[in-house]
Amino acid sequence: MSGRRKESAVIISQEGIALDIYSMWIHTEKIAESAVPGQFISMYTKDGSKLLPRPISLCEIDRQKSGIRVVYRVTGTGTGTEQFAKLLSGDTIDILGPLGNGFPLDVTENTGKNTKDCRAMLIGGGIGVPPMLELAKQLNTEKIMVMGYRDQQFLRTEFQKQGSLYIATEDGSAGTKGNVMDAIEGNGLSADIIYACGPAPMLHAIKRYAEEKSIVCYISMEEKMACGIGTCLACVCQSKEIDGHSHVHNKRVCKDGPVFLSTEVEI
Amino acid sequence: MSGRRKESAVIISQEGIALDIYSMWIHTEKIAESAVPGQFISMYTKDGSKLLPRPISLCEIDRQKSGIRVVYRVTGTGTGTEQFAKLLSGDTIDILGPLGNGFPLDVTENTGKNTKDCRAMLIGGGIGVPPMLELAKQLNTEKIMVMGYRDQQFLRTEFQKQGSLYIATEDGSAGTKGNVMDAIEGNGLSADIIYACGPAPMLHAIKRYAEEKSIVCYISMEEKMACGIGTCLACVCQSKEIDGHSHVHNKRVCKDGPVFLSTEVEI
Amino acid sequence: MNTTVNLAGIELKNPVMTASGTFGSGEEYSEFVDLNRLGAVVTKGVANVPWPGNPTPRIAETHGGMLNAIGLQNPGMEVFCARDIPFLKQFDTKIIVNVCGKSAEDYCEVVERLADEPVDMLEINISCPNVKEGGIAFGQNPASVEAITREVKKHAKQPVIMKLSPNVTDITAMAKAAEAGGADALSLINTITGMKIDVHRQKFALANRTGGLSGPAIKPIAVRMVYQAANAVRLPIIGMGGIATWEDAIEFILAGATAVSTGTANFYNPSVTVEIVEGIEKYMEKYHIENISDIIGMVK
Amino acid sequence: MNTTVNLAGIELKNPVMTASGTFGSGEEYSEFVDLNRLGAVVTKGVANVPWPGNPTPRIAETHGGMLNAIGLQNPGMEVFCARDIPFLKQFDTKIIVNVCGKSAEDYCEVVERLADEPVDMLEINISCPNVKEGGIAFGQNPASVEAITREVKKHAKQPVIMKLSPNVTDITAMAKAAEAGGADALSLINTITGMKIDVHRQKFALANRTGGLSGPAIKPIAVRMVYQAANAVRLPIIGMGGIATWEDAIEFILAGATAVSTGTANFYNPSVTVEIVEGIEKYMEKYHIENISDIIGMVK
Ligand SMILES: Cc1cc2nc3c(=O)[nH]c(=O)nc-3n(C[C@H](O)[C@H](O)[C@H](O)COP(=O)(O)OP(=O)(O)OC[C@H]3O[C@@H](n4cnc5c(N)ncnc54)[C@H](O)[C@@H]3O)c2cc1C
Ligand SMILES: Cc1cc2nc3c(=O)[nH]c(=O)nc-3n(C[C@H](O)[C@H](O)[C@H](O)COP(=O)(O)OP(=O)(O)OC[C@H]3O[C@@H](n4cnc5c(N)ncnc54)[C@H](O)[C@@H]3O)c2cc1C
Ligand SMILES: Cc1cc2nc3c(=O)[nH]c(=O)nc-3n(C[C@H](O)[C@H](O)[C@H](O)COP(=O)(O)O)c2cc1C
Ligand SMILES: Cc1cc2nc3c(=O)[nH]c(=O)nc-3n(C[C@H](O)[C@H](O)[C@H](O)COP(=O)(O)O)c2cc1C
Ligand code: FES
Ligand code: FES
Repeated sequence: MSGRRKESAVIISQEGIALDIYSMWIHTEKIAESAVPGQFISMYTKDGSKLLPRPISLCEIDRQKSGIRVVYRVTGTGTGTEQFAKLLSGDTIDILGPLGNGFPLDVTENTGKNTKDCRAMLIGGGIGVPPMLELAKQLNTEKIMVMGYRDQQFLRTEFQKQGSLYIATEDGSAGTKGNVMDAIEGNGLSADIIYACGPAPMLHAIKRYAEEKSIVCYISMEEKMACGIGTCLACVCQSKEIDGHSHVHNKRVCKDGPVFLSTEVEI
Repeated sequence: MSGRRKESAVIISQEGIALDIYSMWIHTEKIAESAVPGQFISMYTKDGSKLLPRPISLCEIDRQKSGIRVVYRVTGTGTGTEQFAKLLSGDTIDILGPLGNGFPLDVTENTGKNTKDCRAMLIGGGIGVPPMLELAKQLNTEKIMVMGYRDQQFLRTEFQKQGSLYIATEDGSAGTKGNVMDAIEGNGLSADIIYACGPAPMLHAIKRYAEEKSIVCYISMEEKMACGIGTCLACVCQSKEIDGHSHVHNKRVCKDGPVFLSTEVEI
Repeated sequence: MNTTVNLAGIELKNPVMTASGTFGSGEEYSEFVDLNRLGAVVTKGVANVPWPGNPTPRIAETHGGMLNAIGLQNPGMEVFCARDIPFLKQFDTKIIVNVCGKSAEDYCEVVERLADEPVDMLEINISCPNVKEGGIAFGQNPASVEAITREVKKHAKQPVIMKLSPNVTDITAMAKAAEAGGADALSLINTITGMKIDVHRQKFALANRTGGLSGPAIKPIAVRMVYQAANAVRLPIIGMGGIATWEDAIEFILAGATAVSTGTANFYNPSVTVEIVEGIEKYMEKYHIENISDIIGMVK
Repeated sequence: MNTTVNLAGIELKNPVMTASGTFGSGEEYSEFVDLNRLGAVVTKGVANVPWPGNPTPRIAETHGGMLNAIGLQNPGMEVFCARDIPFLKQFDTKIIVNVCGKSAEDYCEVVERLADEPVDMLEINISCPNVKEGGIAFGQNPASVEAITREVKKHAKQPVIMKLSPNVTDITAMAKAAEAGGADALSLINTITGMKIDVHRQKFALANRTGGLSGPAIKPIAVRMVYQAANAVRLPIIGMGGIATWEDAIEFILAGATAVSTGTANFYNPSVTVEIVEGIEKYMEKYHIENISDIIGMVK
């Protein structure tokens, strides 16, 4: 018993950063201390009608200030995320974390290349954009960042500070018109390792692209969750290898993931 | 269709006035405009696990400021009233009202006596004390007020402004040691009309006392409620006469009451 | 945009109705909602004679729902016909009378009394968990569901809706039995038998010990049963159980309900019925649905 | 103050256990709670061979509860015996293994395999609504409940708990059938079959269409069934269904449960089990209860 607990954490600040997109800083020593990019937290409402967690990725981790940042989308009216959006600084929020494995930061181990020779491509799509920010901050190598949005962009200035940023928008309002794959092809981008988070069709395309080009590729997956810690077996994805838990082909997104080698999972 | 609605009203102020007893002023033009003493409102939590109303009597009605005051007890941990107690001024609360019939203010009609010759006794026990305050303020006659508490008193100074106040406390910390009946007997009090609100055993004793002495007596009853407006038939009490709604002997506390002539109901 | 639905030959202007026992005969809620906006008003259960109901406490709050053991208090059919029907006739909505009884004869007596009244449909409650005789006893066994349906149908002039109990192993068996007995439509679900104990007083929360569970808590069970019944019989189904939003109403319609009723939600949102009517219209607009009846049972 | 209870001859240090499938084999939650504090750990269902479970989405949130259709994914008895039993043996708590199967033979194979393992009790899941064969099919008919119980008892060395389905008309008939078949104890309730439809995508929320409803929403139904079963048979009962606080646990004990299990609540409050243990102790102190077993079934 390590004493991990669901904690009632204080909200440092919250603001809307785009239509239906909110950014919240939460004070939590425990999580800020140990978390790595790509991990997530379970966020809970105080409404007894909504008992399950909302898994939300860490967008930034501030060890100094014992803070974590989450950026999330309000998915509709009457949702849990809508309730989160109403919270103000000083309010508390119940959270559990850090959860999951996170992105591997050691590019050499993954590509065989020196840090200075290695080029990493970070791809985010929609609400998969936020976790790429802390990854970009911690990744100690050349970075190409490709972020795809429907229309409104967010976190753009933060990314620009971290390296070369390419934008794709579905409506063509900025960057390449189309999706992240269009931006990659349109700009002739290439890399030695890929990190990606976004909707399933995007991950599917990236997985194919990476495998065709034999690029090591890590993707962060999504599934509905109940426990968030690997017990309930709600959040499985189909894995190539027999999984360590149930000895079938079902890896748990919450515990064995959310980050998987693209070759490891089906999508 | 008169257009009555459950409304989301703004809390003007809230304070604890005794251990677990809270006083809340709520801004509501509609209710403040039309309410009479002895009526109540249904208060709702925002927690989807607690859907039913908490019926709470009006303690004061301020037409000028469009405000109503409720004084309520937090009955335990995890309760709806506990959630109300956490609300702050500026927060909203869902309410429905005014509900019920209220106390009849016309003493002449009830006793045959002129206002100046008539003495009314207002009896409150525990959390039945608050509704007596607005009644005292609006009752245009001589008033004797007998308020019973377990230990802690509340609203005492407010009552003192309205006439002669007698206190009973169960622990003897103030006034007569015992209950309101002990205070009435101990102080040799008498009256032409009685108004009472409090726990069932107290109402039972007062009903007997009033009937023995042939004093007109109005009591405010309690029962669990769902609709609060007379539809669901949850909140019935046994009435002497056949009731107008179902033609049995069940009057609805929420609509036919909460105030009944003591001779009208069994308790 | 066409929101009308056909319920066993009766055309409702929209599929939104009230659940029996939660809306009286409409009078109290007419202060909050325009009854003309509703597809139908379903009345509180009516017996041949006045019923006093159960002792109090009759209700208890539960997580996301409530228990009730009202015990079908009602003034009997004569007061009902003299007072409640004329009240409802003032409005442009259909009148569905919920009928309760302790024996087949009781039900038939009420059904006959209503034969020449301006009532559009009859809903036969064979599923009330809160009365000793009659009620649920009729609704938990296919043979008795079929028998009581057949008996009632003999005496009924209006289309007959059988209201089924969810307290059964297989709802499709009951639905088929009602169909075999000649029912014109089905209502489901009635409440699910439940219990609450007050741990501090160490007593039952309800005087009746058990009560019927209703409200959003039971919605997934109700949707499942409506889906199962809709795929087992050809009768139109009135779906209910925890409906509190227009999304809930659409969920039941997609599962196979021709109409929907709101019960417990009225208690905490008195204007819920009309909000649902409006929500359904917006949904149809958003998803370009011409006729609401096109999406009945669409999810298969 | 004595919190021990006797469950078919097995003494638990307190009545608080975990509900199968919500606590794995304890490893993940051992980070949050000290397993030594629990009366027993009930494991996820174990089959004779690995089961892959159902496609995703496997769960959906509902008002005050959740639907699941995990489909009994498990590594099979060999991995379980090699890995999970040794893990649990590190702790001073009882080990109850939940057993699932597609046929009587499957169940018996697992039960035999466990015969010489350091397992304290067996819980036979004849009530899972989420698998096509076996599961609930065994649990909805008294004759088959009795038959499977008798068959399992022939092969079992440890006391056998039959886990009953709430998806039945009369829970007492199933309880009596299990008793007649020789069961040593009963667990109830398993989940209630439910369904959710996503109205925007116009699709079932679960890949499996239906799932099992659990969580606080179902508690009143569970309390009622525990009460009914406790008053119908002499077997000790493990009560579950929506337990999330110590008050809930006491409610089940007052209704007749000898022990209680927490399922869904673990997911949103990982330390709930130990909080309940502590709450029960405070309750006993407050109301001067010497032995927790004195209040089992006290509300009648
Ligand atoms: C590992 C992981 C990281 C994520 N990171 C982010 C993030 O950084 N920012 C962000 O906006 N979103 C993120 N998501 C998606 C986010 O979890 C859902 O959008 C959110 O749970 C929806 O909740 P709601 O209250 O808005 O919707 P509701 O409709 O009220 O949700 C109902 C239930 O479904 C679950 N659910 C609904 N959609 C999803 C989904 N896409 N994935 C998992 N569960 C879902 C909810 O958690 C809840 O239990 C992440 C998902 C996962 C699995
Ligand atoms: C007409 C009327 C006027 C009242 N006026 C006041 C008042 O001015 N101040 C005050 O403190 N209390 C008053 N009460 C009692 C008050 O309604 C209950 O104390 C309160 O509802 C308890 O809610 P809870 O959230 O604390 O408890 P919970 O245990 O969470 O309540 C669960 C459910 O039981 C109901 N309930 C519990 N106790 C009672 C009760 N005694 N009467 C009716 N319903 C109950 C609740 O409304 C809720 O639906 C009044 C009751 C009635 C009927
Ligand atoms: C207080 C109350 C009274 C009820 N009375 C009746 C009744 O008289 N006849 C009947 O058939 N159903 C009755 N019901 C059941 C409802 O009509 C409905 O089937 C059930 O409550 C499920 O819907 P809901 O969850 O929307 O409330 C009653 C329900 C409640 C809550
Ligand atoms: C995700 C999940 C998985 C479950 N798996 C099993 C299982 O493998 N075997 C079993 O007998 N019951 C299983 N159950 C049922 C629970 O053990 C329990 O009976 C039910 O959930 C009611 O309790 P609760 O409301 O506290 O969750 C499962 C329940 C859930 C929610
Ligand atoms: S959410 Fe429970 S195993 Fe992943
Ligand atoms: S609370 Fe519904 S009739 Fe009084």
